Amino acid sequence: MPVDYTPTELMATVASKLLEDGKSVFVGTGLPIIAAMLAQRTHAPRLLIIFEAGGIGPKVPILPVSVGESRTFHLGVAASSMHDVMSLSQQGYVDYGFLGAAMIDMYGNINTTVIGDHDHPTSRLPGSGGANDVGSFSWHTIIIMRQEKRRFVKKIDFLTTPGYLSGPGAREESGLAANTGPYRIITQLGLYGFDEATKRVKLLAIHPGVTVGQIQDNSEFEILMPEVVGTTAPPTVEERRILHEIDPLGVAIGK
Amino acid sequence: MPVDYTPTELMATVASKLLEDGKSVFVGTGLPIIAAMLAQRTHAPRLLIIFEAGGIGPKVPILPVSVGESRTFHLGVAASSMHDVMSLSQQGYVDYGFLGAAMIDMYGNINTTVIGDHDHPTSRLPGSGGANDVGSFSWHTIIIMRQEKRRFVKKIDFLTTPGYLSGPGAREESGLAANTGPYRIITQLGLYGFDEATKRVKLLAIHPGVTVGQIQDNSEFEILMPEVVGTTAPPTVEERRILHEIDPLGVAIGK
Amino acid sequence: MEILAEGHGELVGWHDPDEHRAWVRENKSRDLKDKRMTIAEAVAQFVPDGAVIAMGGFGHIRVSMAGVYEMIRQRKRRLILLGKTGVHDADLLVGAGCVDRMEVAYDFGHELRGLSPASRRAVETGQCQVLAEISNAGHQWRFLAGMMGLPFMPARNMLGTDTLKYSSSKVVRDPFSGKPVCLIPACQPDVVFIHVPRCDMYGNAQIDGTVIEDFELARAARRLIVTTETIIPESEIRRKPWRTAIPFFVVDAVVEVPYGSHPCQMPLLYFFDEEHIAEWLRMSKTPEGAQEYFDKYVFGVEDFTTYLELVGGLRKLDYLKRVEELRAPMVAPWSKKKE
Amino acid sequence: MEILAEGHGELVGWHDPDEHRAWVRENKSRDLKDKRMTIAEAVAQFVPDGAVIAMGGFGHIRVSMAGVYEMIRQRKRRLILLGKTGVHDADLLVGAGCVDRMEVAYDFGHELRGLSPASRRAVETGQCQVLAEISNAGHQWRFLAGMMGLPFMPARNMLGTDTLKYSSSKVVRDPFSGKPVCLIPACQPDVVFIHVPRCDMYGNAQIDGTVIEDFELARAARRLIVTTETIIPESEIRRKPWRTAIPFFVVDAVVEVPYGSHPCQMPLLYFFDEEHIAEWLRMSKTPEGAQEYFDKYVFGVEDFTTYLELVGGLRKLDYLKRVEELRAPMVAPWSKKKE
Repeated sequence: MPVDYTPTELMATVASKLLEDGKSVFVGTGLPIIAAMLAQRTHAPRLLIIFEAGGIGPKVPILPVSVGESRTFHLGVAASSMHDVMSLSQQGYVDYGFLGAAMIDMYGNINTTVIGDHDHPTSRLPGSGGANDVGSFSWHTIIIMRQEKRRFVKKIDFLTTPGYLSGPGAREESGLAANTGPYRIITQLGLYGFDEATKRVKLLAIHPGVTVGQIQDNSEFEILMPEVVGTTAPPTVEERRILHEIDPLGVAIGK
Repeated sequence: MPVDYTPTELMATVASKLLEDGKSVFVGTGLPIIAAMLAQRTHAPRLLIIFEAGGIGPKVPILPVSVGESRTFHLGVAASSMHDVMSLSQQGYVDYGFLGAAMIDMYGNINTTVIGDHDHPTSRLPGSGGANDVGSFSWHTIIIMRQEKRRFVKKIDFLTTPGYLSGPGAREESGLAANTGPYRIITQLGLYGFDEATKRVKLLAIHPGVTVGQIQDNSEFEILMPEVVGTTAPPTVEERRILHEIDPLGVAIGK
Repeated sequence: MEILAEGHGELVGWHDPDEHRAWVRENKSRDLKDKRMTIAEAVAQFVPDGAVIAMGGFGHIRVSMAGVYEMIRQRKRRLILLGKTGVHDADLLVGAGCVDRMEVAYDFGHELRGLSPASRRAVETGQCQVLAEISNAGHQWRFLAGMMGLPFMPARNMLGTDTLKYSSSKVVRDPFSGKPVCLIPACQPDVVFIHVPRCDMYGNAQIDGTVIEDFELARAARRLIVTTETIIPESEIRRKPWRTAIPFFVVDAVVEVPYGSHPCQMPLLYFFDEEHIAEWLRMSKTPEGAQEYFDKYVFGVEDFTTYLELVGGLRKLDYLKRVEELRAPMVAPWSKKKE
Repeated sequence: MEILAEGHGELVGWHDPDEHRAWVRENKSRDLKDKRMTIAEAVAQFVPDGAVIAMGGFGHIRVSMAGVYEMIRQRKRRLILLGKTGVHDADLLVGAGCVDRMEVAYDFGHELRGLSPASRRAVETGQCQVLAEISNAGHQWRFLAGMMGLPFMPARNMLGTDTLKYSSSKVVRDPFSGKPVCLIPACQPDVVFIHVPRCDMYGNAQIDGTVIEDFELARAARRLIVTTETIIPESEIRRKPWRTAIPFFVVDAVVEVPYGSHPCQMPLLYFFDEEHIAEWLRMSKTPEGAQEYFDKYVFGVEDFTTYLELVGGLRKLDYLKRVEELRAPMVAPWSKKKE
């Protein structure tokens, strides 16, 4: 019998599976932390979760409202400072960085600052926060976002957080750390990676029930296609149970 | 009846009197810390004592063996880190820095690194330690040392800690903080300051029983003379009692 | 020094290191003095209109809301806010018209709760201007350089992005590695508020949980107002000096305000008052609603105790304690039904 | 980038930031693993001949003497020591011939006790070479830059002096203030030893009293061996995570060695064994005496417990505890009669 699940739940479980046990992940609010918590409660119990305000290795009891609140250092191995965790990130201690995004381009560059002109914005967004730092310092950046044509765009209004910038070699040329960059994008439609040679967004797998046509229809830029398109695994009953245990109010995962 | 005292005791009391209540002092081992402790127990109870290893505002119970040992944060307001206290010093929080020296020149430049050639030393000394930092960051540097012709020299073998370097304006030109520099030198013969115009060592006062002739005889460089030469006050009975309470074994103050 | 790239954002809160040293020498007392005063006195004495301000904590965690309310009450104007993870604090200060210019790392949002109507509106209508963009680590390291009395801190973030272009940072070639490196200018804010669980009357303060950016921010501040849940004897501080996060000589005012972070979280003591925050988020959807909120909760109360009574008094505070201790479930009245 | 001045000291322990990041990625495990081992195993596994090493603590305070003795016992050679306030630790390592090159902030001295015959002799006879000079803050900030993964840390010390000329720092013009500023190169030592009062089996460590340089040094270390007075349960660490000075993932080995800092001080636990230090200072006045010391106290004992018995056993350790707690007077057998 097929499990009944929502696209948000699927995004969380797909994201969760990208995280390896015994590695470190730097997480933001909402789905990123939910995915990390799910990983810890399933296949990656020793996943090291790091929060920007200084929470390191906590046993997060419930979805935190903020990446700086007390749940982020609950039974942690350290409750330190932003300087500490950002320094360690800059030094190369962070395997996975987990970000949300309002807009993205084909090189994985992210906008979370502004829609429209910076000084006279149509819509003002929160800005970089820790995103630029996470996107600069993590070995692998994973982006979770809603996919729409106005979000997967040819040119983002503001380059808040570096993807591969203008293409191969551009990160290193600008002074960013070598061998870092976006690794995966997870949307409600599919899972994406980046083409090794061109550093452009490339489909890896579609979610159950989604067509390859929908993938391209919901992007302004051309999405590279693999020879074989995989299909992601739907959430299991157990995974769904854990997701709602993590977020009992359904604030981020839905009711 | 004249009080019986040693030159070391006199150096300690003269040094102590330079420290103002409610100001901060960064101290080294030996006579500097003894002078600061004496000040706290006499005219400057709220003198803020700072140690390079992170001890801030302690009630030092007894002469510490090291500027990093537990007596340096005993009942302190903070037991922090070298980064913290050096940063605060660099930011301008330290009124007085207290140093010893093996050799000094007429601009108050100090050598504590090496006698002879650096790579083939006649005598290897400990090096800068925190001295270069204290001499760079403190508003006023006070130096306590033994005065001899081979210590008050025309050219020091190694410029470990900056005095006024080559003269007026040289500190600022080199990038050192403005309006800082050596303030006083205390030896077993007298108390010295620095001439405003030339930044050269200038006698302020001689110790009881010392002649002006002895001052110059024990210096290779010319010591500037004031119009009026003062005389320092000898230690009182009470001061001597406190000095030996601070250093009951007489390790630094003598028996 | 060859500049490879340079942001054109306004350089806010930067001081020549020598000018700043002279200011510290003249204005920061190293004397152990009783600094207790009321929040009204502290704000009146240390927050001039036009000041560059920063709030300790993390936007809605361990924030000096007592300080925020008082700045609103005293109708402070033309403040420049360093929006280093500004959340509820920034939203109120912008929404009340106290702040009209900002350097933005994270603002206009309430994290999990979504965006912040009042401060977004202020920026979108031009009432509040964004002078510069920066990242969270960038802000943190501005304060690190500030605390160290340096002109700048090198970093490997912001490179290659518009965040850099709209910042006040410069990119140069590192003479050691030969690679481009970002130089983030130091920042020594005119006024900083930090809320702590406990300190003594001189300002020696302890913090439980993450210190976030407050170790550096406290030391970089030109004026530092510490609000505290409780004042403890100096002897308590001196018994465990390694617990001191902020030493007295960087502190200018000590204000005892129990629950002074409400409706924000005080780690280990009380949780967010989500009902109250939801009320603000709902009311602040219009300028009139925001004004109504300030009339009721700021101008309409005489002091912080009256405010606490108004928001639910002891019963509410006891509930928030239980939520913080995971003994009662949180609520999320601001939560949209999803899917 | 125009270089205004430049030290010609050897650049020790510096790594290109990208090369270092790759090393960290490959070699520093983020996995929570039991890292307990003996000091013999830790030294054999992590200290190759020729390594750049640094000792935590402060030369004779909270020093991993267990680590020092073991390096001597295993006859490590050609080590480069970062002499960041090197005192008893440095004197023994140089005196035993393990270290033959140093970067010197403070060394060759025993603070209040006077100069250190063994290591001075090694430098004056050319057996040990000083590769570079630096100041204490300079060393500290090398580790700060190292911890931050940066190529350098700006600073306003060393300028204008021979300390700079013999250092590996460079002076450039700050593009913000237009003034010269010193750039101190980062340092990530190959091996660091830090002694702590307590940690868990993964390496999560607490420190009482001043942390000195160890917060930064622990994080900058390529390999970090933590020796500890006692191993505590992980749950103790997690109960007060804000007390963790060193998190597990920067730690490579955990070695439980009660009294592991003897004859140096362990703040709040035991005082310097001044009799023992005096014995070393006396014996080490000649190379033969130093050798005799090592034969007796290092090569002549089978482990640290045997060593503790030899230096006075429980009676001595109890006495040192009482001196530390100010309940018994210290002695100073090394003190010269003055005047």
